Amino acid sequence: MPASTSSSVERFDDKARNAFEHAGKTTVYRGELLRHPVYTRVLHWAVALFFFLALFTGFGIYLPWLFRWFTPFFGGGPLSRVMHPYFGVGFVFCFGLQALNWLKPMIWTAADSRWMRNIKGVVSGEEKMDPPDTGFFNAGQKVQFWEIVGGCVVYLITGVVLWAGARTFGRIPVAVSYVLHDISALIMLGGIFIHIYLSTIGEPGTFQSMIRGAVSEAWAWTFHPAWYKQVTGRDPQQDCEEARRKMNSSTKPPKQS
Amino acid sequence: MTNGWIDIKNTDMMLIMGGNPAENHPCGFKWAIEAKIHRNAKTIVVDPRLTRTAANADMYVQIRAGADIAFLGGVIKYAIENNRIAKDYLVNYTNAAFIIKDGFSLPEDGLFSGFDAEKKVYDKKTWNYEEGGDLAGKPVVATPADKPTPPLAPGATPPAPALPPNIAFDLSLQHPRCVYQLLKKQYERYTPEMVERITGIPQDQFLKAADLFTSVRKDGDMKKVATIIYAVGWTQHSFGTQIIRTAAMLQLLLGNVGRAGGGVNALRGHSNIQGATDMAGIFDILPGYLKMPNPTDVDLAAYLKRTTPLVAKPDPWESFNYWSNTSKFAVSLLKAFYGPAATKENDFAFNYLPKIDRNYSWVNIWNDMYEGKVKGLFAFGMNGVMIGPDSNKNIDALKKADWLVVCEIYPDETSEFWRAPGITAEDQKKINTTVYRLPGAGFAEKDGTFVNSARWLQWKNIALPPPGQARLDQEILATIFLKVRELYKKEGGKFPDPVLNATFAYTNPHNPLLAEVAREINGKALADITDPKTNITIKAGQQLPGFAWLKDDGTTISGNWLYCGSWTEAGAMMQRRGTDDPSGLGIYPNWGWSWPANRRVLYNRASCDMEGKPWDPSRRQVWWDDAKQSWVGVDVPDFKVDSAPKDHMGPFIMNPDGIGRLFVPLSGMQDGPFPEFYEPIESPLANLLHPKQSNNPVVKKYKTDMDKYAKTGDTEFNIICTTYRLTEHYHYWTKNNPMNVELVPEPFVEVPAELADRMGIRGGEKVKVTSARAYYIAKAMVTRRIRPMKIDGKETFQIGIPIHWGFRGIVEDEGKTAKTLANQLTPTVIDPNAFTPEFKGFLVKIEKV
Amino acid sequence: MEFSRRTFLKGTVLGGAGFSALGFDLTPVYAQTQSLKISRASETRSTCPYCAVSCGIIIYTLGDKAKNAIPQVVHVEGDPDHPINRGTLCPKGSSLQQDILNDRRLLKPQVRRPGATEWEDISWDQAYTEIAQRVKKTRDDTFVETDAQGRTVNRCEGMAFTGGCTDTNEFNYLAVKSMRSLGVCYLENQARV
Amino acid sequence: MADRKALQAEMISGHSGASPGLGMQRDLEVCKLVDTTTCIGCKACEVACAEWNDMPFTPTTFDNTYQTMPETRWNFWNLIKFNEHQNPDGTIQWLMRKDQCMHCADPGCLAACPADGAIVKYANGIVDFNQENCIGCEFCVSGCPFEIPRFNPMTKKVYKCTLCSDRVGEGLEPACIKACPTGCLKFGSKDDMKYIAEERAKQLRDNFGWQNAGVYDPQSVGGTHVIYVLHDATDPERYSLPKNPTIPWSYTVWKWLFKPVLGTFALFGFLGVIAHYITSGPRVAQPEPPEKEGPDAGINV
Repeated sequence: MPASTSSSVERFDDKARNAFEHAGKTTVYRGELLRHPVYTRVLHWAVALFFFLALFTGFGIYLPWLFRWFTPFFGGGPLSRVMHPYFGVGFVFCFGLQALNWLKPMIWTAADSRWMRNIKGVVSGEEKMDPPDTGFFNAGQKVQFWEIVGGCVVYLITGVVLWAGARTFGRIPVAVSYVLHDISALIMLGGIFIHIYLSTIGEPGTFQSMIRGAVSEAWAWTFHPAWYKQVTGRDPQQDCEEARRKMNSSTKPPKQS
Repeated sequence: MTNGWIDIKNTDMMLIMGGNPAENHPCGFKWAIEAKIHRNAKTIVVDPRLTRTAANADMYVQIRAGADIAFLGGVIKYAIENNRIAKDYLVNYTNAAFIIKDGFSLPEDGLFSGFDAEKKVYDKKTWNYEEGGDLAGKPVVATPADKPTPPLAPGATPPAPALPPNIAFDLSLQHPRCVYQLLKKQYERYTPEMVERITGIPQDQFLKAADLFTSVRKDGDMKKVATIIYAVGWTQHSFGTQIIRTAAMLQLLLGNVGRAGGGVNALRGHSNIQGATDMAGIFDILPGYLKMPNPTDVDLAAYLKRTTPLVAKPDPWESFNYWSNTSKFAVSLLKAFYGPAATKENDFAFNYLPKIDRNYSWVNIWNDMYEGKVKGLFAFGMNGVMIGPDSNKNIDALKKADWLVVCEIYPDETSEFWRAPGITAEDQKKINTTVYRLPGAGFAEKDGTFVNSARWLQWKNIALPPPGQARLDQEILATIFLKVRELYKKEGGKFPDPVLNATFAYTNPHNPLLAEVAREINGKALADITDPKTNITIKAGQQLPGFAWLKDDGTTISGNWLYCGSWTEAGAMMQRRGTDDPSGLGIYPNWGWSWPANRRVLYNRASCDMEGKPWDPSRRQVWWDDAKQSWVGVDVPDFKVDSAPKDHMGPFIMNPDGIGRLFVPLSGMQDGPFPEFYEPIESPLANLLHPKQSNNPVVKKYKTDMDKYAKTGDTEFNIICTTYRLTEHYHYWTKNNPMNVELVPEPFVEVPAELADRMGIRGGEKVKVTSARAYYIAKAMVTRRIRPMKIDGKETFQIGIPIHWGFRGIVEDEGKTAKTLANQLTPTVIDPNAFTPEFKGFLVKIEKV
Repeated sequence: MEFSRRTFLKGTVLGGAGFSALGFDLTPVYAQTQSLKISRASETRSTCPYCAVSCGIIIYTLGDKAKNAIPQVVHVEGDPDHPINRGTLCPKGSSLQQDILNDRRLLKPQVRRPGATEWEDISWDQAYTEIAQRVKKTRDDTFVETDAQGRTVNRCEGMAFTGGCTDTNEFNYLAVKSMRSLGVCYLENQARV
Repeated sequence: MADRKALQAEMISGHSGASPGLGMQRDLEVCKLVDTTTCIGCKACEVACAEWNDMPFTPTTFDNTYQTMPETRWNFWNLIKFNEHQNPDGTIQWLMRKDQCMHCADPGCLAACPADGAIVKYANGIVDFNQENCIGCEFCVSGCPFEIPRFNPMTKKVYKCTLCSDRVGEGLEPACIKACPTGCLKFGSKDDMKYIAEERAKQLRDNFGWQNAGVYDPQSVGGTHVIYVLHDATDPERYSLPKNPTIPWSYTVWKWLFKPVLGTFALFGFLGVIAHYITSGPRVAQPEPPEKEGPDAGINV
């Protein structure tokens, strides 16, 4: 993108990406594609860390009788309660950076709508490959992303109300915030199960994208064909067929390391 | 208090004025609440401020500070005009029917008869009863002037005029010179219009209050009872005693004295100032209210002759005249003081006592110290700098003293006067006073007796020892005295006899057990004494059961005749803890011990009618039992028990005339036999009754360069200021106590909202209050609880200052206050009867800091 | 209105034991009512030193008043037997514990010498001796045996005594006896003001 | 402590079942009666409370009022509120009301509290905080219609009046009740206090001209175990009391219904993905290796 049209956000992200790229590195072997640079990965895991800290301290507040056993890890109930908003702020802040980082690829497209209409095939596994117009992120990922964005807004507003308390904002705002905060947390909790599943055992090969930052070309043309096409300039379908041919011609699966 | 704390629950009507019991006596005030709840009793509060007592009242009336006599005089007038008086009571139990000497005149120009303008004293010889019998219906004739007195030997003082033994009277109360008619005339001038102009109370409010209070005696019905409750809001005026007298007269008019739920009730403000008064911790008396000898008392006989009143009464009546026993009380006291050194031959060491003929009272200590006459001062738990009046004068007086011994439990302003705010280190080097500050013991570390406002003696126990090197106060005092005695033994000196002979025959004289002292105060027999009537004998060495046993021949000792009966052979009466109250009147005869003779309501004979039957049978205290030919009852009769009603003995047995005095004859009062309204020394206007005699004529101003007073109607100092205590604090003591400091942390000035608006003062802003003497800085409490008043049609403001902050205390030491003292503002001027300073109702100006 | 709370409270029997599952344990709930802080304290009956209502108070001190223990005050409460206050106390009386146990208390004799700007410590003996000497000197210097008219007056006018409001009767009696014997006329008390 | 069992837990926050031992004692609720018409604002109750509970001293500042501080603190549970009320005729009515925990029959704090065992309502009506179990979330603060629970930033827990459960458990009256000089505070069974309060209100109406005198025992929170006699019960706001104290529905409905239900839904997310893995299996990168060809079949990492 020409510099003249780049936004300050993009400039900031670029600077951050460069800085992180200097600090860390991403090795991409042959047959692999760079999926997530260092900056993205660091943000992701920061978000994840804060998310789980906030989640576990939040459990101790949500249902102490069930989750009281979490609180000793944080120095007891009151300390959990004290730290929870700080974790929450950390989560929102880091996710905020990630959101800026991902703002563009997360923009909803007509392809995403088609993907959503076809979701049954994807979930059931009937469709072995995602539709060819599936880009860097598929629609499911985008839904989750925007859910978290929305959740963060809810967290932030209700969290501040709860943090300052009824003495500042009055009883009713706290009573409402309390419910909204919980609902938001529950939705996110549900989403996180799917996220973890799909990024680990649900779609093998995904996890390393957030560890090493690279994915196999096969993974890429399978799940994000449009992105594959964009970064390699090759047709994912053709490459897949090519690979299948190669595989069938040999008894061994294609080398991908 | 003529009655007691619990007795307030028996009342039907309360007039609370010159006091703020809800704040200053909360636990006593519960009995006022009990009366409200259980008797539907009504409360009228008359006060310059809407206090927490007023907040609970059925009627609150805002009065100008110091205008109390005008209000009460107006109520007297209202009661008389509306027949809200107790006729039988008045005729038989007061001197309403007594005839006053011709020549006595009422103060229509502000002066009673006999005023000596030069000396500012009254010659009181016309303030006396007429001699003669029943003058009812007889033509009024002028009695001849006083018989010529025989010429006196040069230098001899003329004999004081005495009450006539046979007082003239008119039971129809028609004689123009009978007390009742004079009283009526005296208060004729106190019309509702005049009351409004002087006090600032609108007429309709005044009439409503007067009507409500006197409603207990509607149509002369005697069943209901009203009480009057006051405190130092009345005492601390240059006419304080006369305010209280006005209240007493009102109560006599309404027949409320001596009755359960009635009386005139002084709420004393400290745990043992009643005891200190009984025990003569004040200059003008000896223990048990015996008079202090004066130089004319050349020997004991002369003293006794002067101080023992003779019976004076209408012929057909009787008078007990209990003070006729003065000699027994005085001799027993001298024997207690000086033991074997007090013998019949040496007049029981009468000359050991100093003879006084002038005023040595509180403000004179400071005035005379300021003038260099008083060189040394002992202050045992007494913070004179804070108490004032005119604290700056007291500080400057101490600078001139040689030595000061302070026994205290906290660092106080008096012991640190030499580093009061404004005194620099350079100044301090010029102050040559040596100050000893001795750590004394707190109340919980000492035993001994307190006497409460209801005259109950109660013993307290030791809970723990004093901290650090602190010592018991009695040990400190006794050791100093015995050290002085040693010096006199060793070195001799001026008149050492009393110092050498004062008895300190305690097991450990340097640290006397207070129980031993208490036994000495009660008194014991030194020889076997027998009561001829009952044939009961008290053996030598035994404790006396009561003051009736005291003798004037040196065979008994008693440190205070009033307390005789408090520690008998049966044990320490003041330690009793009997919780039974069979009558339900709150008498508790077996709890502690009440002087005199364990009586709980004084003058209780007056609770009965002429036949000896209680005015209200549902609240009977004592009554005449015809079968036993004796007064009996649930309380100890304050009367000669075998005096049958037909004998017509007066119920007020301590007066030689036996009656309640509407008119105080002779030297009873210095400033008039009837109370007259005078303006405070500092007043925004001249007296509307007699502008030429605005102030109390016998009050003298002090004359040192420190003594400055605002002019009457001063244009600069035109705001009336009054001082008071808060319920959260106790004088200058709890400023050392974190919890009380938390409740009310800082000094403040209560300012009417209208005045604050005018001055641009907002709540919480610092203001400077200035009197003719000094200034005081504190935050403003802007309130609508003090309203502007119309005094003689002119808008007048009052402000109030709580007295609790000084320059040593928790917040003071943290530098959170201006370290000014409320009593730096107050004037040095005293009531001529009780010598109490005029802390209330002086003039100030107020400005924003 | 009187009802026996104690009886009803005593009548309570706790049925069922606390159970513990998933961190759910009732034990702390029952343990929370703290033990009564005066349950092992000694009681001393006294009288409030503030106003003249003379409320009966109970001073609770730790320990059983055994010889070797110095008692500490833990609580002060109204004496319910006292007919006037019946156990009640005002805000000053309620804070008496802090008056007894107060770190602002004076703990040692001190003297401020002429011209000094600070206190200095002094022993009790020294203080007594110096005070006695000053008393004697002042008395001898200012004593008036007879007045202008030759009448015996035996007054010591150079010295004054002021007594406080919480001085007991017995102390006041000793003060009157000793001061009047010294000839003191300026003998005053809080009772005056 | 021998008598501690006397304080029978009736409801326990975070726990919906019946409390052990409930129903085994004679039903006798305690109650504190505050008669504002005989309160003299002396603050003895404030001091007695602080002294008994060994509250540390905290500095205050003058605020143009006799009121000790603007509102109760974590270490000051009992506060007299002073109100200068101007009557229509211009006169001032100086009102004093003791403010403290009302010990509601239906306590909003307990409803809001998520922590098990942190707030206990005893069968005798006392609502007590057990700081041992408190997590300091301050939901009780918003649950309370009387603005009572106060957070202590040092211990990170919330405190309030206990109605002296330690004293009551030993058969003593609460410290404030004992101290009250005028007897405007009374303590006894709820029935007795209600009776005394109604009688007093009647007396005020009949004999002292307070036409609207009445008793404040708000039924919107099931009644309280602190009740007031007011000169004018139609206008409790004059005494800074809420006219109609309520507990937000969200606490009751959310806490006891939706919280567990929705929590279960979240759990379904977990179960769902497991079920998906078991039933549908993972989606793998294409091309997949031929099926059943060698030991590494299906593994494509």
